[in-house]
Parts: sequence; C-alpha cells; structure tokens
Amino acid sequence: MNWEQLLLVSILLSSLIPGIIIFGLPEERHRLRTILNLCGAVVKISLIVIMDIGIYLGHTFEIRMPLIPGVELLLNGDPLSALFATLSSVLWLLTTIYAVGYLEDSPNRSHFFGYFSLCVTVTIGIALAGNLVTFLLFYEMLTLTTYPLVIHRGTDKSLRAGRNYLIYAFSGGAVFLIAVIWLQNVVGPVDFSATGFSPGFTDSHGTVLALIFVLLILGIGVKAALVPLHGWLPQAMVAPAPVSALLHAVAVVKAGAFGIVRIVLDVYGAQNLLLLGVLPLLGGIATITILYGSLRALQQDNLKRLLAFSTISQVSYIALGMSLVDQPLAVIGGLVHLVHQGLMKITLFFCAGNLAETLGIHHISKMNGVARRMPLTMAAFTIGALGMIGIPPTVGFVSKWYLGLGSLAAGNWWLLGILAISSLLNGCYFLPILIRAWFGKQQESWPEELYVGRFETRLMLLLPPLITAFTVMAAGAVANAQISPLAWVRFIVREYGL
Amino acid sequence: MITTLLYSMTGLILFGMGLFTLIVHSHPLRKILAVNVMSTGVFLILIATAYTPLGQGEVDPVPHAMVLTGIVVSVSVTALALILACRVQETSNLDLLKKKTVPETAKESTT
Amino acid sequence: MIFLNVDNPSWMITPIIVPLTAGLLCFLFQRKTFAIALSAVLVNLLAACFLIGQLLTCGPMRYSMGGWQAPLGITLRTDGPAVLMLLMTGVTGFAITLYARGYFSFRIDDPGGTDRHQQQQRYFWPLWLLLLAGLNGLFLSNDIFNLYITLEIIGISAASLAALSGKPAARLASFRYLLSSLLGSLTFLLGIVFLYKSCGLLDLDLLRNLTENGPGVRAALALMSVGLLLKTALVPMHFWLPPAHANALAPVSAILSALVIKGSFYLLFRLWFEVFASSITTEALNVMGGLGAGAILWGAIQAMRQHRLKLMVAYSTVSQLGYLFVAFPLSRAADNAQVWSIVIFMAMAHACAKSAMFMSAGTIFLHFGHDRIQDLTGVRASLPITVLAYGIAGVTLMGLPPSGAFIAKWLLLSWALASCQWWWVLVIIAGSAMAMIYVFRVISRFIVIPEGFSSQKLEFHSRLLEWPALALALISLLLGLVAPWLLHILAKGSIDLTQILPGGLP
Amino acid sequence: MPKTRNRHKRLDGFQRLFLLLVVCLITLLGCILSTIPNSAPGLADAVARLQERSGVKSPVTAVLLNFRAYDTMLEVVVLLLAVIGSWSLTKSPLPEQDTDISPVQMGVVRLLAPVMCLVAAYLVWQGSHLAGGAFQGGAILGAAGVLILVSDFPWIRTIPALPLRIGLVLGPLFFVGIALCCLFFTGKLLGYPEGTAGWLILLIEAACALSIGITLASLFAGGRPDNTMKKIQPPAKHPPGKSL
Repeated sequence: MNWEQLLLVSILLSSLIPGIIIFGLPEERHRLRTILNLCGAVVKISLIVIMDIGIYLGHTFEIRMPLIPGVELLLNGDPLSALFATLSSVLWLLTTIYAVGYLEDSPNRSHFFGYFSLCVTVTIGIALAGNLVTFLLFYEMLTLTTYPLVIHRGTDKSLRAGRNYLIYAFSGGAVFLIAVIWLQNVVGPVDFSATGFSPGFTDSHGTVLALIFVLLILGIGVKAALVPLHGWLPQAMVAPAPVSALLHAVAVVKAGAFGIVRIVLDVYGAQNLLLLGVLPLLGGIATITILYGSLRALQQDNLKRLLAFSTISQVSYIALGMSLVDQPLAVIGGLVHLVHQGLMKITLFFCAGNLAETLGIHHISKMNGVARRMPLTMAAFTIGALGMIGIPPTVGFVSKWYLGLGSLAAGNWWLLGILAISSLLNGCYFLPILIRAWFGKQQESWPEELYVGRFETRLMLLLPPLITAFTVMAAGAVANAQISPLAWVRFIVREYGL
Repeated sequence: MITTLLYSMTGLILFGMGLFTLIVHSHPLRKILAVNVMSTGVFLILIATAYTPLGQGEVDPVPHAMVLTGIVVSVSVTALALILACRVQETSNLDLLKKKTVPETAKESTT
Repeated sequence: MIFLNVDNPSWMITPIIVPLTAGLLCFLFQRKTFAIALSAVLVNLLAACFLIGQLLTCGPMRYSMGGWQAPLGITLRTDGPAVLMLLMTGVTGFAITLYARGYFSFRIDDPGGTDRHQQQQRYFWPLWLLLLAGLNGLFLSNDIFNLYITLEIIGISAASLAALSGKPAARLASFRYLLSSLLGSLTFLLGIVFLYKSCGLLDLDLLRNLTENGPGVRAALALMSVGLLLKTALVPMHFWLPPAHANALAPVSAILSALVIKGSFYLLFRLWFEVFASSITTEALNVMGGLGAGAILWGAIQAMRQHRLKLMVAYSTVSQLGYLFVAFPLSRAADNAQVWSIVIFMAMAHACAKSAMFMSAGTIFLHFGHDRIQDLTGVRASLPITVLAYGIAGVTLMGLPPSGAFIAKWLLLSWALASCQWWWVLVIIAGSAMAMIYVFRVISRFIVIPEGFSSQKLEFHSRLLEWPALALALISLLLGLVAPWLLHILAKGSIDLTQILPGGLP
Repeated sequence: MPKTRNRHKRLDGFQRLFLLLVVCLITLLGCILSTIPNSAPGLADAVARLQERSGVKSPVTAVLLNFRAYDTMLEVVVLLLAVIGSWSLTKSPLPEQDTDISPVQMGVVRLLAPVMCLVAAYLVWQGSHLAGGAFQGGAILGAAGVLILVSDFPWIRTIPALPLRIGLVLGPLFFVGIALCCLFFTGKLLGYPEGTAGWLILLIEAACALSIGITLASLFAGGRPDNTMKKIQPPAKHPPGKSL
C-alpha cells in the first residue's frame, strides 16, 4: 500500500472513527464530542487538500478491491472527486460548528453527531467512488445514515417525512441498481473515465443503452430531486436546521447531482451521449425542474420549505449544464454551480436556522423588521439570496454566466430565456423577503425569543453563515484567480479534453 | 415378482391412506397414527425391494438394515410426538381437545 | 503420528464427533454444561476453518467410514459448498452458544425466575449440541440413507428445542413442526426407496455418474424434493414455520431460522444441481422459481402485517427463503463454478443476519417483557447495541451493499437480465422493497426518542446478550467484502464436479 | 380410542378433492413402481463378498454394525434424542400413587421380567449369526421395563436420575468410544481392527441393547424422573401417559 492509497483510506477513516467513538460516548461528554468532531473535520480537510495538490501534480490515487468477477470496489481520486470531496469536507466543518451551537442542551446528541459523521464519511465515499458499483454502495448507505437524522425529532410528522424519504430513496436505489447491472451486462465493467465506454457499443446496442441511461437518471434523479421525483425533499424539512443544511447543500441532493455528472461525463461520455441523442431529454427535465421549483417557491410562506423548493430549482442547473455536454463553457457552468450552489444554500439554511432557533421565526410573514434584531444574520442571508438570483459579484453570477455562454455557443437561445426567467422568479421570491426583513416594521413581539447575549445569537450559530456568506462574495469576486472553484473546474474540463 | 409387486402396492396404499388421514383429520392422535401407517407403508415397499427371485443370488440385506433403522427412528419420533401431544392437550384449551377430555372427567368423578 | 497429517481425511469427522460426544456428556453430567458446550462449538469452529484450509491445499476429499468403500459403506466428503456451510454453522453456532448462556443466566438470575428456567437450560445444551452434530453430518454426508438419519436427528432435536419454552402456543407449534418434519422425512424416505429400487445405490457420487434417467429416478427426485421442501418451509408448505419460530426461546429461534432450514435446503440444492442434474427439466426449475417468488412476496406481505416482533422476523424468514429458490431457474445461466455462489452467499448472509435479529428480538423481549412493535418506542435508549445489531441485520435482509445478500442479489439480477427473464427482476426488487418497509417499520420505532420520553433503567445488563448479536450482524454486513475468498473456496471445491459432470447441466 | 368428530361425517369438498389427489398420486406412483425393472444390482453381492471380513455371520448384522455402522450410531443417538426431548417437556406422571396392584399382576411381572431379560440377552447373543441383535433385544428389555412401570412398584420412584442417565447414554457413548478407539488403532473411524470385529460388535450390541431397553421404558414413562423432590406431589388429574 503506497502513500496515495493510505491517504484515501485515512480520508474516509478521519470521520468514520470519530463517528464510531461518538456513538459510544455518554450523553454528558459534550466537550470531548465537540473536540472529536472538530479534529476529525480539520484532519479531513487537510488530508483532502493534500490529495488535491497530489492530483494537480499528477499523482494517481486508486484502491481496488475485487468482490466477484466483474464487480469490484474502486476508490479513485480524480479532479472531479477532489472538487466534491473538498466542498463536502469544508462545509462539514462549518456545519459541525453550527450544529454544536444549534443542538446545545438538546437530548440525544451522541446519536445525532454519530450519524452526522457517518453521513459525511459516506458522502466522501461517493466523491471518491471510482466506478458505478462503489458509487451505488455509498449511495445506498447515504440513505441509511441520513434517515436517522431526518427523523431525529421523533414527532409523527418527522416519522412520516422519514418514511417518504426512505420510500423515494430506495425506489430510486432499486431502479439505479437494475440499471447498473444491466449496463454491466451490456458493456462489461465500467470504471469512471474521461471518455466513458467504447463507442462501439453505441452502434450495436443503441436502444438498450438509451433506455439504461433513462433508468440511471431516474434512479439518481430521486436524490437530485428532479421533478417529478422531488416529493420527499420539502417534507424532509422537518429535520433540524443543520441536517437540512447538510442534506441540501452537501450530502443528499448534491450526491444526486454529482451522480448525474458522473454518469454523463464518466460513464457514457460526451461522444456516446451525442450519438444516443438522449441529452435533450435530460435538458428538458432540468428545465422543467428549474421552472417548477421556482414557481412552487413563490407560493411558500414557510421559510425552510421555500428554500427546499429553491434547492430543487437550483440543483437542476447542474443537470442543465450536463445536458450541454459538448459545450465546455456549459460544463464549466454546471460543475462550478455544484460548489457555488452548496455555498449559497448552506448560508441560507444557516440563517433560517438562526431565525428559528433565536426568535422562533419559521414563516416569512413573521419576518417583518427582523434585520434590525439580527443584522449580521440577515446580511449573510441577503448575500446568499442575491447569489441565488445571480447578481454580480456573487458566485451565483459566475455559474449563470458560464451556463448562458454555453447555451449561446450551442445555439440554444431558448435556454438563455429559461435562465433569465428563472433568475426573475428567484428575484420574485427572494426580494420580498429581503425587503420585509430590512425595511418592514416589527408588528408584534418575536414568537419565542430565546437568547440575548453579547451577539445577536450564539457565536457558534453566527460564525458559520458569516464565513460562508463571505466566501460567496469572495469566490465570486476573485473567480479568475489561481485558486478558486472556477479555476479548479477549468482544470477538470481540461482533463476531460473538452 | 407378483409378490413383490403386491407388497409394494400395499405399501403405497398404506402410505396414501396415512397421508389422507394426516391432512384431513385434526385430532392429534389420529395424525400420529396416520404417520405410523405411512411409515409402515414405506417400510413394506423397502422390504419388498430386497426380494430377489430364487436362484438369482442372495437376498439384499441392506434394505433390511434400513428398515430396522427406520423402525427405530419411527418409534422414537412417535413417542416424542405422543408426549408432546399430551402436553399440548394438558395446557391448551383447544375446543377439539376439550371435547375429548370432558366426558372422561365426568366418568371419573361419578365412579 | 500419521493421522495428524494435514492431508489426512479423517479430520472430516471432527465436526460430527465432537458435538455429538459433547452433547452426550452434557446430558450425562448436567453440570458445567456451558463449559462443555463452549469448548465443543469452539472446536467445531476451528475444525471448520481447518477443513477449509485442507480443502485449499489438498482439494476435495472423500472419507470412507470404517474403510468400507462406496457402494456398500458410507462415505463423507468435503467440497467447497460443504465446508462453507460448516463455516456458517460454526460461526453462527458459536455466537448462539454465547448468547444462549447470557439468555439463560439472565432468566435464572431473575428474582421472579423459577425452576423451569433451570430445566430449560439443562436440556437446551444436549439438544443443541446433538442438533449441531446432525447438521454437520448432513453437510458432510455423501450417502442418501445416512442423510435421512441426519435429517431425523435435526428434526427431532429442532422440534424438542421449539417446545422448550413450555408455553402452550410453543408446544402446539412444535407438535405441528414435528409432524410436518416427520411427513417430510417419510416422503424423503419413500424417495430413497424408489431410488434404491431403480439404481441399487445409495452413494451420491455414484448416483451422479449413473446415466439412469428413467421414471423411477424422476419420481424419487420428486418425492425427495417434496419432503425437503416441507422441511425447508417453502410457500405453500410454510404453515408450520412462523408459529414454531416465533414462540420458541430466542436462542432456539435463532438456531431454527438460521441453521436448521439451511440444512434441508442445502441437501435439496445438492440433489438438484449435482446429483440429479441430468434429470432436471426447465419446467421443474421454473416451478421452483415460481414457488420461490411466491414465498418472497407472501412472506414479505405477512411480515409487514405482523404486530409482534418475533412473528415478523419469522415471516421474514419465509420471504428470504424465496430468494434461495429463485436461484433455481437462474442458475441455468451460470457455469458450474458459479451455481453454488448465489445460494452460499444468500444462505450465509441470512444465517448471520437472521440469528442476529432473533437474538436482538429476544433481548428486547427479556428486558421489556413483550414484543409488541407498537409499544417498543425508544428501545435505543436502553439497549443501544441490540438496536444497532437489529438495524445492521435489517440492512442485510434488504440486500443493501456490501452485505452477502447484496452479492447474491447482484448475481440473481445479473443472470435474470442476461437471460431476459424480467419477471424475476421485478419479484426480487419488490421483495427488497417490502423488506425495507418491514425492517424500517420497526427500526424507526426503536431509534426515535420522542420528547419527554423517559427511558427505562434496566437492572440487568449482560454483555453476552448484546455483543454476539452485533458481531453476527457485522459479519453478515461485511460478508460481501470477503466474496473473492469465498468464491475461491467454491471454485476449489467444484473442480471435482466439472470432471464428473459429462458436459451436462447446468 | 374415543370417537372423534370426523367419524360419522361425510367428507366435505376439500376432503373429497384431497382424496382424489391422493388416489391419483398413489396410482401414479404405483405405475412408476411397477415399471421400474428389477434389474438394479442392489448391494447383496457386495455384502456377500465382504461377509467374511465383517466378523459376523448374519448379513443384516454385518450391514448394521460393520458396513454401515455409522448409520446405526446416529440412529442410537436419535433414540436418545427422543428421550432428551421428552424429558425436556415434562415430568413423568408414572408411577401413580395409591393404586393397588393386584397380586396377579405382581406375580406375573415378577415371573416375566427376569425371563424377558434372559430372552433379550439371548437375542443379542444370537444376532451375530441369525436374525436378532441390539434392537430386538432392546425391545424386549424395554417391554420388561414397561411391565414394571405399569405395575407401579413404589421403588421406581426412588430410582436416582444419574444411574438412569448413565444407562441411557451408555450405548451411544460406548459406540462413539469404540469408534474413536478404532480411529486410533486403525486410522479409520469404526474400522474394527483385524480379527476383533466380532467381539467389538457383540460388546456394542450389548451396550446398545441395554440403553435401548432403558430408552424405550423411559419413553413410555413419558417424562423425566421426578425424584428431585422428596415430597411426592399429588397425581395429575389426567395423567397423559394413561389417557392415550
């Protein structure tokens, strides 16, 4: 085992081991638990940064473990997995800090943080998966580890939401499993590679491969919350705020989107997909999801539900970028949105959690004048919201700019129109909130004001959204710099030779 | 040859009778007896296979041994089943079993 | 010491003789029974490992009892599937023995306990050890009449064990179990009679080489199969299983569900795919597959409807057995070395997972005094490890990666797709989905701690009640990761088979 | 046997259908059975060929205790298992208390029991060359035991459990012991050393016959011996051993 393989294993273990230890810790040892969590997160980030550098310098990170003929587990660090792994680990650190503050004094924290760590381990596993079998393994485990988090509150409502989540996720998983096995039967074992499987199969098994592609997208679309498979996501909002943040910005939905990227770029490859002619289908679903999510978000009064529908809409930008896989600019836009959407959405969820935890505000109609009580939180929220709309210099603008350029290059004028309409709709549901919060008058006292200290809320709740909001601005402003998500995505696209 | 066939067919018919009783009748004792009849049928067929026409070599002792073994197994299972049936009868209040025990109780108490 | 050589086939008898002797001694002394039992199962486990090593170095082996060669004498033999089943029995049996110790001492130490518990423990050990000997004998035996006797040993000891709890329901269930098992073995015996009349042979290897394929052999195979199906509890012959498994003591339920059923299934599969492979028709295979599909669906539907935990787990056994039979029609698509792989993976994973599940259910029953699913909210607070074991075992039942059941399902689906038999795919997926529902219906109750819930403080806490279950659950989950090793053993064992089969089936 | 419910009833639909099915099945099996040619060699020749080496003259005994002794060993275990199973279920209801034994019965038993033991011993002894052997002998011994049991001798209650268990286990344990000794001396389980087969078989048969006799009597007693308690419990209302 060389150092590259050791690194891959320790990346996974750096959150698995704290997770297992935390399960065994008694409830009262919260200091030790916090230290374990933070240490794990910091170690993981450092290891992943080392891996990033290694990948940039051209090292190969690969572990193979054959199971049965044709089926093997393969962990592989390529630029794309580095992108997702870095995003997940950084956001995990922030979410952990936030969750420690959020769950102060609440029961069952060992349980919560244990699953939280497992969940991140699995997400990193998804990032590092080097073939469809490994991807499937971690994909199913993700459902298992997030389920206890969704039903953490134990109310009937959360149980119902959990049940729906399971049914959606496992149905998707089953379809995905069938598709993976079928694909293996047709083209043999496929590892993720820059070109996908050999184009020879497309000539001989065209229809079957197109059908398998549809099945794969259907299976993975459940987690990516593509319409009409999105039903679980708004319901899952009953979970505590850090869980919502993690689920929506990092783990589940992102894993689905990441899976779409993998299937399009690495399994099928641009060339095959163009031959098969299934891309317009993906583009169509993505378009419908973008518009549907935004329209539904317009009708919401519950802040977290609004954010959920906004997630449904925003994640589909990634799928949209993938449907224009022959256009490097569109691919850049889609891939970079993977990171950008994560940063923006986690900011918004942190802020929504702050409002709920500090003032008991769950509904937009109660938000009049809240910015005067919590200026920093609302400033962060504003930056996130503006990013969602796509106002420069936030990161949201960068993604949309590249997506627009890509669709222009492909000659799809109508896609540009879709982007514009979507931004308009984003504005329509975010701007009223901002106006209400900054300029509205407080009419009644806050529903349940819990905490009045030196800051507007607990420090551990305040810091993470501020950091992410700052990143949203900074990464957008210096997008062209040497080290930025955009730069890394360009590196990825170069690797794919687009 | 005819004798062999006769024994075999009788064995088969016994097997069938036992099978029918075992499934159709619900009384535990009948079931146990039915199983015994079935096993007797099987042993009969098995013994019949040992037969060889005169002058064609020895009688095959292996089926004999198998039948002996089978009888012993059947005895032990029957005993266990009977004891189990008694315990079921003692501790459960199945309608059917009640019907059986009630008259006996009455008889005993009158004498 | 010539017979201590690694390549001496006499080692084969260890897994039979050691539990047998230990069982007799347990009955004789009735004191220190746990020590005797533990050393016996330990030796049994070691012997299984040793036999695997022997198989890998020396290949498949035959052993003639008393030196009398095959047509007359009785032979034992080791091959890949047999040693893996021995390993399964060894591992599961070891864990169950430890658990049983914890279980009985918990009940005996209970202040409300009575003499009854003492008696139960006293007779549990000899029955269990003799059952173990019977199972090992079944896996190793190569003589059809000897197999009948091992089946009887298994049947009698299993029925006695099932009645051990002393509850009226358990006794009634055990009575039915005994009768069904007896009917099964009589039918099997009738099959042997037909076989002996047609071929005049009892040795399986010799029967395999026989080209005889007349109606007598087919009738024999049909009779033997029906008998074994009755013992394996395939739908619609499963009626005896749920009450017998659900009403027994927890360690006994684990034994019955994990091991006993596998014994008769192993024999059935061996008869179909090794001994009489040339007499098998596609229609017969499809009938088996159809029954298996029925079992998957019916068992899962019943499991979803149960209100009691142990009954639910018992019905899930009915459902899981179906996968083993769906493998029948699909195994045609496989080559010789692969025929066993699905069945072995499924059986091993199910044995570990199901015994872990029954152990967890038993621990919960012991501590809470009931197993109504409705009233088991927040069990996690009191018994976290048990709930974890239950959850992991549930993951295996659902067939999620990387469990052994996942490997089996992967192969099943892969072969079904390769041979364009779509209906099996649908059945397998539907079965897994329903497994998800019945597993999570319970788990969500266990792990949710609603607000204002005050957890019961439990006074007794035996490690032996919790850790064996967790260990087995973990084994079942991680079984998929050692798949290449298991396949290696299987391939090693079936060299013999490919040589003997004249290019025939499957 | 008391009348049961089904006796005077006509068969209902399901039962008729099932009857039909059984008849069909038996007919089918009968047809198949009659078509099987009687050409299968069987194992008679093999037995005849190896008879001399088996150490006994009776071919059945040779098969049971030499060629296929492993089967017999397991089968003795099956018998023992039935006893263990029955003991795990319940205490023996026998002997009942306060029953008067008629002098005739007493006399018959006193006369018969020793004779039966003698006959049993003879059967075991002649098993080596004629029909007979451990099972036949054991069955006679068991019958003697049953006679004693139903005679309600008061001393039956005081039989200690340990000797009883030793008696039960003796046969199987001895069998296994001999088997292991053979393994040690000849390298084959149950492979009797040259020339000793006859004696060893006789020993095994004797031990097994004793055990089988005790086993059968214990099975008749219907449960484990109840001598752990000094105070004798009042008899159950419907002793199961008698009601059947």
